[in-house]
Amino acid sequence: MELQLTSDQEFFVETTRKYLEDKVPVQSLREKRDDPDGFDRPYWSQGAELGWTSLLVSEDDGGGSISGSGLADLALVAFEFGRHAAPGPLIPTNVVAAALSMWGSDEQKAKELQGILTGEVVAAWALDEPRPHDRLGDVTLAAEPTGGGGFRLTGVKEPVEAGGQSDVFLVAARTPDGLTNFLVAADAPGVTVTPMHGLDLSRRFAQVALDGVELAASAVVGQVGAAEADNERLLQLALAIQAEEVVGAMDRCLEITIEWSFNRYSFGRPLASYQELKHRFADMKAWLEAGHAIADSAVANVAEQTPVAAETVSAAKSFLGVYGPELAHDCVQMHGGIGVTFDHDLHLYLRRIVIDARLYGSVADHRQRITSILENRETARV
Amino acid sequence: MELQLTSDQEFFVETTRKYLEDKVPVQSLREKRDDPDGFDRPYWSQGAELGWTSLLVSEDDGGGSISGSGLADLALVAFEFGRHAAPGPLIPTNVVAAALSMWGSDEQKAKELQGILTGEVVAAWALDEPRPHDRLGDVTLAAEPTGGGGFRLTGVKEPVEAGGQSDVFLVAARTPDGLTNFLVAADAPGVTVTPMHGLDLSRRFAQVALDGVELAASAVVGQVGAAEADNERLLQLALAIQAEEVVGAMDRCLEITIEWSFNRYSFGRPLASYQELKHRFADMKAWLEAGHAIADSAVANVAEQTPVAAETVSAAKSFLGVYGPELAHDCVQMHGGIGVTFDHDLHLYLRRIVIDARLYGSVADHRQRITSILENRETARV
Amino acid sequence: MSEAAVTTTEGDVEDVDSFRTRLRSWLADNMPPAPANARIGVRGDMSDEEELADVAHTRDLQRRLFDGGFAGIIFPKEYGGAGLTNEHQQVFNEEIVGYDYPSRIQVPTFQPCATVLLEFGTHEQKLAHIPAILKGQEIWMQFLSEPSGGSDVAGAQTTAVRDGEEWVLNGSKIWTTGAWWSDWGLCLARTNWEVPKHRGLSVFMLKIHQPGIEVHRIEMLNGSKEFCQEFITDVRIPDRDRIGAVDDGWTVGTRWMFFEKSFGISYHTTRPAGPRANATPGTSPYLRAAQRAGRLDDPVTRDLVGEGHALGLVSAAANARIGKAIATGKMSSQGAGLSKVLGGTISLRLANISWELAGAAGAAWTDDDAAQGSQGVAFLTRQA
Amino acid sequence: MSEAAVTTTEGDVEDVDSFRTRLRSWLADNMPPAPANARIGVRGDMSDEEELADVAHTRDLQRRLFDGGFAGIIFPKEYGGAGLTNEHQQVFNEEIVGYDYPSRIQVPTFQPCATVLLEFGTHEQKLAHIPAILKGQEIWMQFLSEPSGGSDVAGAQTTAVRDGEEWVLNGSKIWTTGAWWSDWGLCLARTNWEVPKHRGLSVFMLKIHQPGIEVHRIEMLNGSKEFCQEFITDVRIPDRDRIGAVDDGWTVGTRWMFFEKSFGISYHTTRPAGPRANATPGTSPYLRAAQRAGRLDDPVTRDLVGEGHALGLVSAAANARIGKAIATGKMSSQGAGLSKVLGGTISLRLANISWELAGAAGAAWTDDDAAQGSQGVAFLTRQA
Repeated sequence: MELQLTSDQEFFVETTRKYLEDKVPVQSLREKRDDPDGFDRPYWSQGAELGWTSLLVSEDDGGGSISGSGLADLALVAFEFGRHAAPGPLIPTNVVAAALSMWGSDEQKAKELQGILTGEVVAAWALDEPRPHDRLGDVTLAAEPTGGGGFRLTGVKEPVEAGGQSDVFLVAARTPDGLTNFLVAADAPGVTVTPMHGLDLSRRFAQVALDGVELAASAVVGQVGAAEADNERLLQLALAIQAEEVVGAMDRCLEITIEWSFNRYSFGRPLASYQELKHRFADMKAWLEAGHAIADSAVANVAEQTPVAAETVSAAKSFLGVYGPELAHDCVQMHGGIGVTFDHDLHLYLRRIVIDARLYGSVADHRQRITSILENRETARV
Repeated sequence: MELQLTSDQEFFVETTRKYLEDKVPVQSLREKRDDPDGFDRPYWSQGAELGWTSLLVSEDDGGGSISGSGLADLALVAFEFGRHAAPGPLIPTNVVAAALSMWGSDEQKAKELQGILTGEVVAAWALDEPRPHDRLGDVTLAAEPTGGGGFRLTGVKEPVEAGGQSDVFLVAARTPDGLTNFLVAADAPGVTVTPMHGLDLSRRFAQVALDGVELAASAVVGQVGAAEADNERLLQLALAIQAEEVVGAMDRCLEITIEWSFNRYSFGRPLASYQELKHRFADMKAWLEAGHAIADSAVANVAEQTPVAAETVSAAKSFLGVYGPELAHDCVQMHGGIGVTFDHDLHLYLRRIVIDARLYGSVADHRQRITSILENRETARV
Repeated sequence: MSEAAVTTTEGDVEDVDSFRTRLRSWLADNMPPAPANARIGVRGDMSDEEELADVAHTRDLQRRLFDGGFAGIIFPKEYGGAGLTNEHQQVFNEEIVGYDYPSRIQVPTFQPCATVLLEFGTHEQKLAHIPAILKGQEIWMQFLSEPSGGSDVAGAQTTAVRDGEEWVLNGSKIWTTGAWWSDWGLCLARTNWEVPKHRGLSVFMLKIHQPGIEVHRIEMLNGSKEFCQEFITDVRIPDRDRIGAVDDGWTVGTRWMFFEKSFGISYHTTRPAGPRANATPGTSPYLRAAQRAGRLDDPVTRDLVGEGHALGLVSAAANARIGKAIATGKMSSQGAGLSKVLGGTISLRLANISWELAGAAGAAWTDDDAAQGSQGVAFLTRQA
Repeated sequence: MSEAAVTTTEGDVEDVDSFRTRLRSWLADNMPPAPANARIGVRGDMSDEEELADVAHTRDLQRRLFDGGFAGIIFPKEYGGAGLTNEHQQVFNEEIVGYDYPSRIQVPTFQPCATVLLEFGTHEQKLAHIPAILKGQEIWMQFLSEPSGGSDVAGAQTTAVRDGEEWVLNGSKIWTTGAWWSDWGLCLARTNWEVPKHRGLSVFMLKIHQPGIEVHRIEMLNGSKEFCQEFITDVRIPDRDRIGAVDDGWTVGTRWMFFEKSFGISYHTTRPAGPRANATPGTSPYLRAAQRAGRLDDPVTRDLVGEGHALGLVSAAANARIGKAIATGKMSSQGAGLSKVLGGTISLRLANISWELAGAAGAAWTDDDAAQGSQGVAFLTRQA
């Protein structure tokens, strides 16, 4: 349930909802389980036309918002993505779009950002690295200066969402002057993209290996050495969008389950007593509303860049990382055996919720991040 | 419920049970809330006559078992102590008795150990230290050699159970040659005993500060530098006894609550539906049986000194540290408001369970200890 | 006019922005700052003298608000309120942050007692009590639970027998917080034994300190004597102190219990607004607890601190959302139950976290570690 | 004779100590060692060919035990069992540790199917099937759940209609593990629609692979096709394959479901004894998972590893205790339910721990991280 949408937002959401129902009904997701890409380009570029990739882009750069807060608008799309377990690189492409709009060069804006806006370019965010560097924010990929402002990049990024389906990557790397973001073309010499296995039926992940990839100075996004702060901003955007997606998937899980349980109940074949159903659904509704509340709060705080934005996204992440899977599992469990069959819809949402709980940091990572935020604040005061 | 007691054990338990019911009925515990000692000496020495302090002492030293396993017999006493939230230094005195019987000098056996066996001497185990050294096994109290085999002890121990009621302390201290145990008289010059506050109504804790306490070589218990291994053995004994006590308290909590709930139910004033009661009691019974099972397993493994003794006591500790308080809290909650009044009996058991969860290491300490045990075993194999 | 104001009642209602400006300056001139170490939920630690002084202070704060025209923001003007909207109360909640305010009078005096009175009282009853409540002169309690009743309040066995224009009350009520320092009770009593239990109840207003009512303070396991039991013997009250129709007390009671559940989302009460509106984020009690225990270097501890802080943010956001959803009609009034379910789950977990963070000193402690000790005691009453 | 043996049946029962000696030497000579990486509960990973080979291997292992006189330790001699006591089975459970054994035949073939047969079958029925089961020739499955039924097995809608000396069965059963490689099914069917549902049921023995029974393999969300649904159309079976009286199937069914719950504590099945009896303690899958994830330096991870190992020890100890309590009459047969409740709670927590330990690779993984990936997949079916 969305509170207080403007009529423009209502229309926007309704358009996206109908489009998703039409193009990617749940049955189609099951059919695409072995599809190497999980989505096709026309689906994505039509989505871009609906506005999916322009909401975090400034008006000057050809983007814009529906309601005044592009992130709030994007949150509505993400919620629907969750409710439909929809395919498509919603988070990574929007993160890259936001980065280019905020810090990109004119050339980057004219080329890659315009492509993202039309949907012709798919972009991925290559931030995370494989173990033992799989902790939130641990970046070791090396960018060695090659003179003339150029760099040579060597290292591995994984998991990269839509890595195998992207034209360009936003890659975080360590230069002698600090963390820096680079735009790397998927077909640049030295780039190897290897598909990974994953829990989601419709989203794909890849390992992106960079072996001495030569980049010109023009590949830098923002200032050299500025990516520590920039990526904090991007992480907050990603987490806010992800939180809304998870809440959307939880919403749909619970909706399916309530309908099914009470149907069974009225047909005299209940799996649980009425009292027990009521209690369990009350718990689940409470988790869902709390999840929606903290996700919306994350969106609002990140949009307004308030002092509590960082801790609020991490609160959302750590809450949804526990109660999202719990709610989805409870829904499955209330269905009895049928809930764990491949032909049932529930697991599509369960997968989405479970995988989202593991991207951009674990529950433990974010809880400890909150503590660091509190500690730094305390120190700053003294 | 105890499985497979011998008839001698049955008689032994029954005697202890009657004695506790007679001498320390629950009402008396409430009355002793402000008593500085929590128990009186005649109560303890009569208990010693019943065998409470002799079960971990060898026959040669004047002790002995009922069934062949003194620890198994003591476990039965501990269970009854839990069921009665009984006062008295059961764990510390038995730990010291075991230490003296295993490693004590003839002089120590003739004096302190004999006193413990008759109940005339109360002994406390001064192992733990105040923060920041309050991690399991963290000992910093210094023992400085003074020549002729003597030592000068300086440092603080807390919490020391029955520290304010004891005649003698078994103190773990660091000598240049490693961790060593000492027997220190409560009235030795330089010893300051300060009562602490605590959750339990009938047990007392104290801080024991040693300020340059001069000890002769005869005060050493066991070998100088051998206390690391010795204290592991003592810790296992303490944890096994404690686990049985917690299970006894859980047993009584649940017994009270089942009786009360079904009474209310039959009188038409239920706090919950019959179905809900059944479910909740099934959960609690399962926790109780599991707790009793792992406590008994801890007792058996520690008694036989099996290779899994260390991990089994820690498993008991970490399981009971979570499910003990959960069960007791659930029992309180099922009583409604009456369960949290001072005049009700339940909180006596709740207190015992909660405080036991915090003595001799936390749940987290013991979980991590298990991991270290597994890791060391793995390393030993390679 | 802002979009929010569209949903307010028609008439010459003050614009919320100008209300905010006026309030902000009034607060700065008239209200004391929030005490440095606000005692939250540990009133059991106070001596009786401190408790009574705090009650007097509460009455004084409430009186200041009344004199400034800021008591009962959404209460009707004719009963002494400000006659404004939920939006104004929201602004009040935001602006009061950092100031002292009469926290203990919010529940149950305003919610549910005054709200029940507003919905079911006669004009005369409201005139007699609402202004007095808003001035801090009357503190109310709920005479609802009974010793034998458990959660089944409809099974009330306290009786009210009619005698002309009076009712004679007999029985016992229990779990009234602070009845010993309060003034009036909202009392559910049985007026008819001949009908099914829900149909034989009536609601009365009852002066607490009067002959025939003996207030007994119950000692809780943590030493608090805040809860009371009242023994009511042949207490006579006039029929004009009955609320709602005779034997129709369950109609009143249902709403009463709904209001009770809604305290976290009600605009009849003042709740300083959560972190979102709070421009300077506060420190965390969990961080402080970890510092006290000297465990900030331990990742397991850091995990707990973060979890505690996160749950606080979630709880605040959820209550704000549910409150708004009910206020705008997006959610039925049943939504209040969700707030309670969630609050229960979260407060349980937070109690465990606090206890974990207290470490061994949460079981036995020296004078220096009294803060940890109080966490241990608090854990004992986790369910209360 | 040891004290334990006092509780065995009278007669010339072999002393447990001599049984142990004899067994130990026989095992060393005849049974293969336990496979290095025992596949526990991940049969979904096998190809069909591997699965069928494993079934054949199971039959072979069972046949070896039979030929050695160690199949069905507590089964009566007249039906091919060893005719010994629970104590002997306990010894068997202890001695089998370290050897391969026919694990997949224990449940549901021995428990509950063979146990139901032992309790309710006629002499002829037992003669026809128990020896075949003990020889590994018959693997049995439960035809219990139905697509519409949920947990209400008494609502069975599969019908058996009498036709002379035969019954004609129609309907559908679901959630039979591995019906595609099994031989016989114990089938609950409705024989009377005129009476309350519990009183119109009967139990039959049903050959699985015969005309009229179509076995459909259900794909689970983790890709496993282990569970089946059977469509039963006009299948005729002789009346001599009915177990228990006509319409008295609920009497059989109640025990059947009790046996099903009791698998963890039954002496009709072989379960290699837990860590207590296991002289060389094994390594922990949680430790290995933490090592794989490179997180053994992280206290939060170490906490999870310890919790996982502890819960394993608790679970083994609890099942041993409950089993013993029931066997000695200290606990009623209802105690089996406790074992199930506890197992549910613990296995849920263990699934979460495994998933936590898998880290990000539990969501998306390279070939190198397949072990973490399989933890992710396992987490999806946590409830299954």
